Amino acid sequence: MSSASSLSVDKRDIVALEGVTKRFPGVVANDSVDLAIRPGEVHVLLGENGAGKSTLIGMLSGLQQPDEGRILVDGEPTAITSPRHALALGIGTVFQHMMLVPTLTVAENLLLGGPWWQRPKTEELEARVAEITRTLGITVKLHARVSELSLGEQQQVEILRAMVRNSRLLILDESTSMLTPKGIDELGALMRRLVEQGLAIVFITHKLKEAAAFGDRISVLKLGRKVGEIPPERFRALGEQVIISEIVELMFGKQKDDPEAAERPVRTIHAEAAPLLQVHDLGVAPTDDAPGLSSISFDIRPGELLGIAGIDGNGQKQLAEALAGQRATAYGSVRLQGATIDALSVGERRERGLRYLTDDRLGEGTVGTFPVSINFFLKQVGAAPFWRRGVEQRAEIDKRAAQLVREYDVRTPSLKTPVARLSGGNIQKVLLARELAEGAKVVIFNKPTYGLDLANTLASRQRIRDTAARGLAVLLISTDLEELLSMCDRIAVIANGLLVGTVENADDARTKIGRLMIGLAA
Amino acid sequence: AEVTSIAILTPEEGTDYGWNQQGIDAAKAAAKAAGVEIVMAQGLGYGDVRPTLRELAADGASLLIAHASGYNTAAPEIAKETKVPVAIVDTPTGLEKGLVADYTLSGHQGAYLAGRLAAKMSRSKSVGIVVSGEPPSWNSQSAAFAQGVKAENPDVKVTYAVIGPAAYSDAAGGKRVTESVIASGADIIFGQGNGSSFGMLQAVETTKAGDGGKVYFIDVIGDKTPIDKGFLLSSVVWNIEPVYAAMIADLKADTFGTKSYSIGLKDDSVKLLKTAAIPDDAWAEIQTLREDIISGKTKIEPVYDAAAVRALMTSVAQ
Amino acid sequence: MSIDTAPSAGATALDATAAVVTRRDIQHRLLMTLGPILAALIIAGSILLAVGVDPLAYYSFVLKRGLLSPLGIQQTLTRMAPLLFLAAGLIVAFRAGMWNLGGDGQFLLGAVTAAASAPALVQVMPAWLALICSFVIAMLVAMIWSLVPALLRAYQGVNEIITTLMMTFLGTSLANVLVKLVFRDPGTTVPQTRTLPVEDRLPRLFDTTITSGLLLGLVAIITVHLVMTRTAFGLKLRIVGANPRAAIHAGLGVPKLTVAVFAISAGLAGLAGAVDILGVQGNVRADWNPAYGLAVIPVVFLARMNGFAAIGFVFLLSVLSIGGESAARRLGVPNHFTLVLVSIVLIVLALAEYLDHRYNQSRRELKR
Amino acid sequence: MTGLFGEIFLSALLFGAVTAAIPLLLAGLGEQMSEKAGVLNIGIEGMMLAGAYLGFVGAFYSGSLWLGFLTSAGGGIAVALVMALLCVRIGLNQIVIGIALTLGLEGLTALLHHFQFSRSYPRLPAVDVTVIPLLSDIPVIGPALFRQHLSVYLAVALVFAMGYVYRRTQLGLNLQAAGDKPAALDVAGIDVVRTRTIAVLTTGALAGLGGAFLANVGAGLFIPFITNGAGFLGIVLAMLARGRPVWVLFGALLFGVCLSLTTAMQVAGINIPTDVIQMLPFLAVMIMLVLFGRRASLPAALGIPYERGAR
Ligand SMILES: Nc1ncnc2c1ncn2[C@@H]1O[C@H](COP(=O)(O)OP(=O)(O)OP(=O)(O)O)[C@@H](O)[C@H]1O
Ligand SMILES: Nc1ncnc2c1ncn2[C@@H]1O[C@H](COP(=O)(O)OP(=O)(O)OP(=O)(O)O)[C@@H](O)[C@H]1O
Ligand SMILES: [Mg+2]
Ligand SMILES: [Mg+2]
Repeated sequence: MSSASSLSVDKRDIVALEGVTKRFPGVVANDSVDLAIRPGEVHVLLGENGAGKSTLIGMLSGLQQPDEGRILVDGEPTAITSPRHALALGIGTVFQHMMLVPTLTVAENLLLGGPWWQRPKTEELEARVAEITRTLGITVKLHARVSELSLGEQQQVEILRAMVRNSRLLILDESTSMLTPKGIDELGALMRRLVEQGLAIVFITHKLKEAAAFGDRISVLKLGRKVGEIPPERFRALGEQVIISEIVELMFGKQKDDPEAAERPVRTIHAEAAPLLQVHDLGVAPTDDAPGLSSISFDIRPGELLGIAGIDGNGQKQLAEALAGQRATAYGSVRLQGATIDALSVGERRERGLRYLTDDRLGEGTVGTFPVSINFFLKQVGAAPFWRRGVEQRAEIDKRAAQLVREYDVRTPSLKTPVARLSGGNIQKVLLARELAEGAKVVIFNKPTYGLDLANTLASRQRIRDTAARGLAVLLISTDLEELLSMCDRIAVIANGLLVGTVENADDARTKIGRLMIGLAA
Repeated sequence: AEVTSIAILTPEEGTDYGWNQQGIDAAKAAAKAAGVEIVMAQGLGYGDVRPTLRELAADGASLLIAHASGYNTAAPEIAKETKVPVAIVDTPTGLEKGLVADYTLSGHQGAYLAGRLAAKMSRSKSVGIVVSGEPPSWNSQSAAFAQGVKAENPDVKVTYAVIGPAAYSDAAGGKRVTESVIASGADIIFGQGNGSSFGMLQAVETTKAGDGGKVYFIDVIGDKTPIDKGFLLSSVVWNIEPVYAAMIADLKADTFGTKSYSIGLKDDSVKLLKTAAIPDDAWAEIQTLREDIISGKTKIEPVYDAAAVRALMTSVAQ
Repeated sequence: MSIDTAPSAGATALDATAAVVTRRDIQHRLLMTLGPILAALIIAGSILLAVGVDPLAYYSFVLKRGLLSPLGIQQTLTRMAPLLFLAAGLIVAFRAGMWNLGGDGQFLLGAVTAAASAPALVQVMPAWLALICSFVIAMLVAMIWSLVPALLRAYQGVNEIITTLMMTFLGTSLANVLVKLVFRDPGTTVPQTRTLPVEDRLPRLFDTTITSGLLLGLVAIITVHLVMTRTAFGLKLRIVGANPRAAIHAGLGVPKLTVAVFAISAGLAGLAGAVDILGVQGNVRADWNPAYGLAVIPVVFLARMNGFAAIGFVFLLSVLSIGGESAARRLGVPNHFTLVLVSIVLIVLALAEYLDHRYNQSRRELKR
Repeated sequence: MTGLFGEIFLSALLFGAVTAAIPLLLAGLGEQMSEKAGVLNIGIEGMMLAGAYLGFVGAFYSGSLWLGFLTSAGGGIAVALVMALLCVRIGLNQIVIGIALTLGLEGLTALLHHFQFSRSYPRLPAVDVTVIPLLSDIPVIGPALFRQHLSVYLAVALVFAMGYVYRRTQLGLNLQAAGDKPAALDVAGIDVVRTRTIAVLTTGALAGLGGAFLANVGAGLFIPFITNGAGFLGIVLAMLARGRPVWVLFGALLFGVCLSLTTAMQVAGINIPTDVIQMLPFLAVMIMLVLFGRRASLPAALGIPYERGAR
């Protein structure tokens, strides 16, 4: 199944990797990887968290240098020494983490990189952008400050940037993780048009359906090694279900056909039980860079899973932060087990059992330079048995941390490794472990599986279901409709800071939600 | 007691044509005359000199001259601790037999004469005093200068300006403030201020008086003749050598610490510098005034307090 | 700015197998400290040669006078007392990510209040009690002085580098005004505060001239180190320092912690002023400003905000400043050369520490 | 107006305010450039001292102020080069190196002065002024503002030039990106280290020029420690100015005017201790901060060394 390009240089390859190895302290991120990237192909790269996908991209875009092996560009062995060099070679990358300057406008971000003495050529850019957006069918606000854009919009800007740069090879590292189903479909169509124009695309995702729907060729990484490849000929010959089950086998060994299509267990929620969380007429004032919330009301009963669907940037984060106490509210009230918690601080709400799993794991979820072990206990600093009379008990901390690392399968070189060095998915596991710790009554999950590989996504979803099954109230915010449909009892749709409707998760839920999201009545 | 070596401690290097240099030069001369060794510790700053004092004492100095008012708390303490005699400034009440002597140097008599001279020579009938700080010894000279001016001619205006606190090295400030004072009409500047006095000198050299003529500078403590470009009118020069010589003699005679030493016009330890810019008749009148002071006919009381000096200036300015 | 709190090489090993490693670690530490100093001395030595001074003679005086003679070492240890307090205060602030650059103003105000209160208090109470009261007053005044930048930072988000720098300019002037106009000793012509008699100052250690302030300084900095590295409170401050948003997310009371950090940091700076006055100086003169803060800041960074390492660097700084003055005097070099020497030592140490850190990091992680 | 506050005196005060403001302006503009690009340059005082000393040496031996400015810029750049190498290229702590450089240059320039000038204290001749026709005839303001050395006009022109660079050129974008999100600049194909190095070297040049102005125009001579904390004031000005060069100009003038006010009050015979008056500009700024202080808009990556691909 492995490609032949490792032996002979194929002239059709824009870029080829031969035996590329990259080591970091404590890990081999890429272990003699061979890869061929051709024009006219969407090459999907799959692999669990920490498999080494982003590292591979880093080497292609000049951020990292391989320790062993070589990279061929147009058949010539080339050391890609810097991002500038990569751009000159026609390699444009949309990175996993946002790479725009938040204080500059979209136009200024697109202009970055020109000769330093020049005036920015704004008119030229506008013309060019108009041309590209027309053929691609997207719109961008050129003169908006990047910090005012939603993450989805920012991702579009980054794709546009790669296009403005005349890239021959476009790399998209988990670019769909922030998009709605509609956005994902649009991106897929866009990729198709681009490869038809002769581009090569490398597309990284954790969603196997996307891989099957958009890809031409699939490579799978595992623990830094390439464990398999499905070339286009085979790809075209197979149906979606077959491809998915083949990938699953490559990644995880033998399993059932579509692991994501898990059946939602029917659960009984006692309608008469008093709600655990009651939100009444909650409002938040808008700020420079975020929309506000108006008149949000909902209840969640013990054991109930309420989902919030909506396009990213419509107030989901504001809602989560207002509930957690991180954001000031303008009016309205929040009750936990019947008692109002409006006047309580973040810490006090947590003590009463309100947990919030943030979607910004590096920005606020963790302290990047601190060891993994300490990051498990960031919200419990001072609590027994990890601290006694204010004094740190390192043995207790390490013991419990080691237990959590095993239980949640956190891949880390050691407990002492600074948490920022872990892959995104593994950081996410640290957060999950932290929020599901004892004492929780109501848990708010904000995009809990964002960036997780399939196995971890499934495991996390199961954990969330178990959480609800233990009698907790769960609020699940996600842009992934499948996720919501597979887990929630009810799903509310948020748009422009307003809850536009709530639907029971029955057979017709998908259409109802779709209508709500595009502004129609359910 | 036997005197084998003396040591002098100064806050800055002894190359400032002023306080530090006069101290160093005088100590050298006095030591040479008495045939004793001299140790110079210069540029010690205004911080803690106890380490240096202790070390010099341990190295066998027979006398430690702490040549800065900032050293007069530390030095007597080290004297008691090490039993090595010290000389301090500006502390007449601190005498202790065999251990601590004081020399309070005030050039107020000379500054008074300088004031008389300035009033005589000012064409614009306006003179300025520029200082970089307000330590007691400068205050007494500022005050006496103003009194001299007023005694000579009550109509002459005296303008007083302080560059700013701790601005000893602010040469640009010295120049800027001096230029302003000149612009307010002064054509003679009485300047005091270590490093910043070079800025004052520069201002005098590069700024014309209101009538388009030269502005003159009157310096204090040292003699800047070697670096003068023809703008130095005079200087209240201090000669500290007799003081140090007397200290050495008192040490030998075991009478050290029984009296305060001072400088004055009488033995020329304070004198007005004669330059070519001073006309002979004016100089002759100044010499007569000098005699009057020595004889006690004219009395000038030193004013050490900054607020009092400023109050005095306010009254003379009107 | 981020403070790298990654575990450093100095972790204590307890089991027997690790003892060997520890000895090698100590050797390595020694090498990594002495090596750079040697390099710095060679660079500084060439400057000396250029101005016609024998570097070897210079350095032997520095060593002899700053370290090896009984008198010299006593002076060096005495000089350390205020520096240790300042370093302790900076460790708290820097670990919590607050750039308190106003140490000098806080130091001076602490010094002035201690100098004003102690001589008055000894009149009415036992000396030891008067000293304690003066320490407390100095600490409180410095804390209050830090409230403006603290509150601005905590509740308005105003950057504390600006405000603390401004407050230090203001504090220096205010200290002068206090000395000249409020607490002035009427008995002297020199503007200074009343002098605390030598016998009422902090006792000296044994039969030496070393002030017991040294012990207080050591206690302060070690306490700070342990609090910052071993307690929940210290960890909270470090979280605020390393990622303020994470601190908010974790439910820490960031504004209150911010004010606490400033208060502790400034309080320690005030105590530094007090320990210098009550232990050594006895009074404050107008325009007195030893500007210790400026020299201590780089030292704290070099020590990576580790209290024990800071003690070592403060010791080195004291040796250089005490020995450097003596050597300069003996060889006729202006005392300014000491500044040049300190500067070169700081730069070379920073360079070496960086290389060592990188080397250590890769080596340790590869071992796992 | 006659008497104490005659026209000549008032215009001398204003002239003095401008002269005192220019070094602060240059230092502030320089610091602003570094900070924009994400480098906190605490060594600016040292760069000013190097510029003051070398600027004086250049002007004194060549007899040309302009040559002095040239050598001063060279001196500032030389010190900045050390900073760029240590703090930008290999990422050493900016505060340690900045303070070390300041201490070292205080010592070094004092040492050089001692061996070279401490007997002769050479001084430069009066600087010649460029008179701007018409404007210079306005009473009081004319002689103060429009009879200045050419370098004063150039320094003010620089304010607007810098504003242009920041807002209208690619370099301006690059600098802001280097300070706000260096990784984004890097992947856009611009070398972050090089951008920051350019910023730091420019800071060195400007600080050097500021030092030279202080020594050659402000004082007409060099003495040890002549900068007296001007570099630290420059840091404060740059931070208060929030990235806008014009605000640095306003801030510098505020300080200059306050200094002249001190003199004015004394000449008027108002008996206030100078220490109290000296506190005024700082008090004014602190009160402004208390009243209007809002979230500081300092660059997000200020003080953090950039390392490509680091996690
Ligand atoms: N700069 C770095 N320093 C140290 N370790 C690193 C660095 N970059 C990556 N790693 C490690 O290399 C491994 C591969 O990481 P990489 O980010 O490539 O994974 P990934 O496949 O992109 O995972 P994810 O799906 O979670 O994004 C991980 O173990 C990660 O911790
Ligand atoms: N194995 C561990 N388990 C739990 N926490 C740890 C562990 N290692 C480090 N930490 C945490 O990280 C912090 C930094 O560790 P580090 O060893 O650098 O401490 P330090 O401040 O340098 O103190 P010391 O040098 O005395 O050990 C510790 O204070 C602790 O909170
Ligand atoms: Mg990745
Ligand atoms: Mg450690």
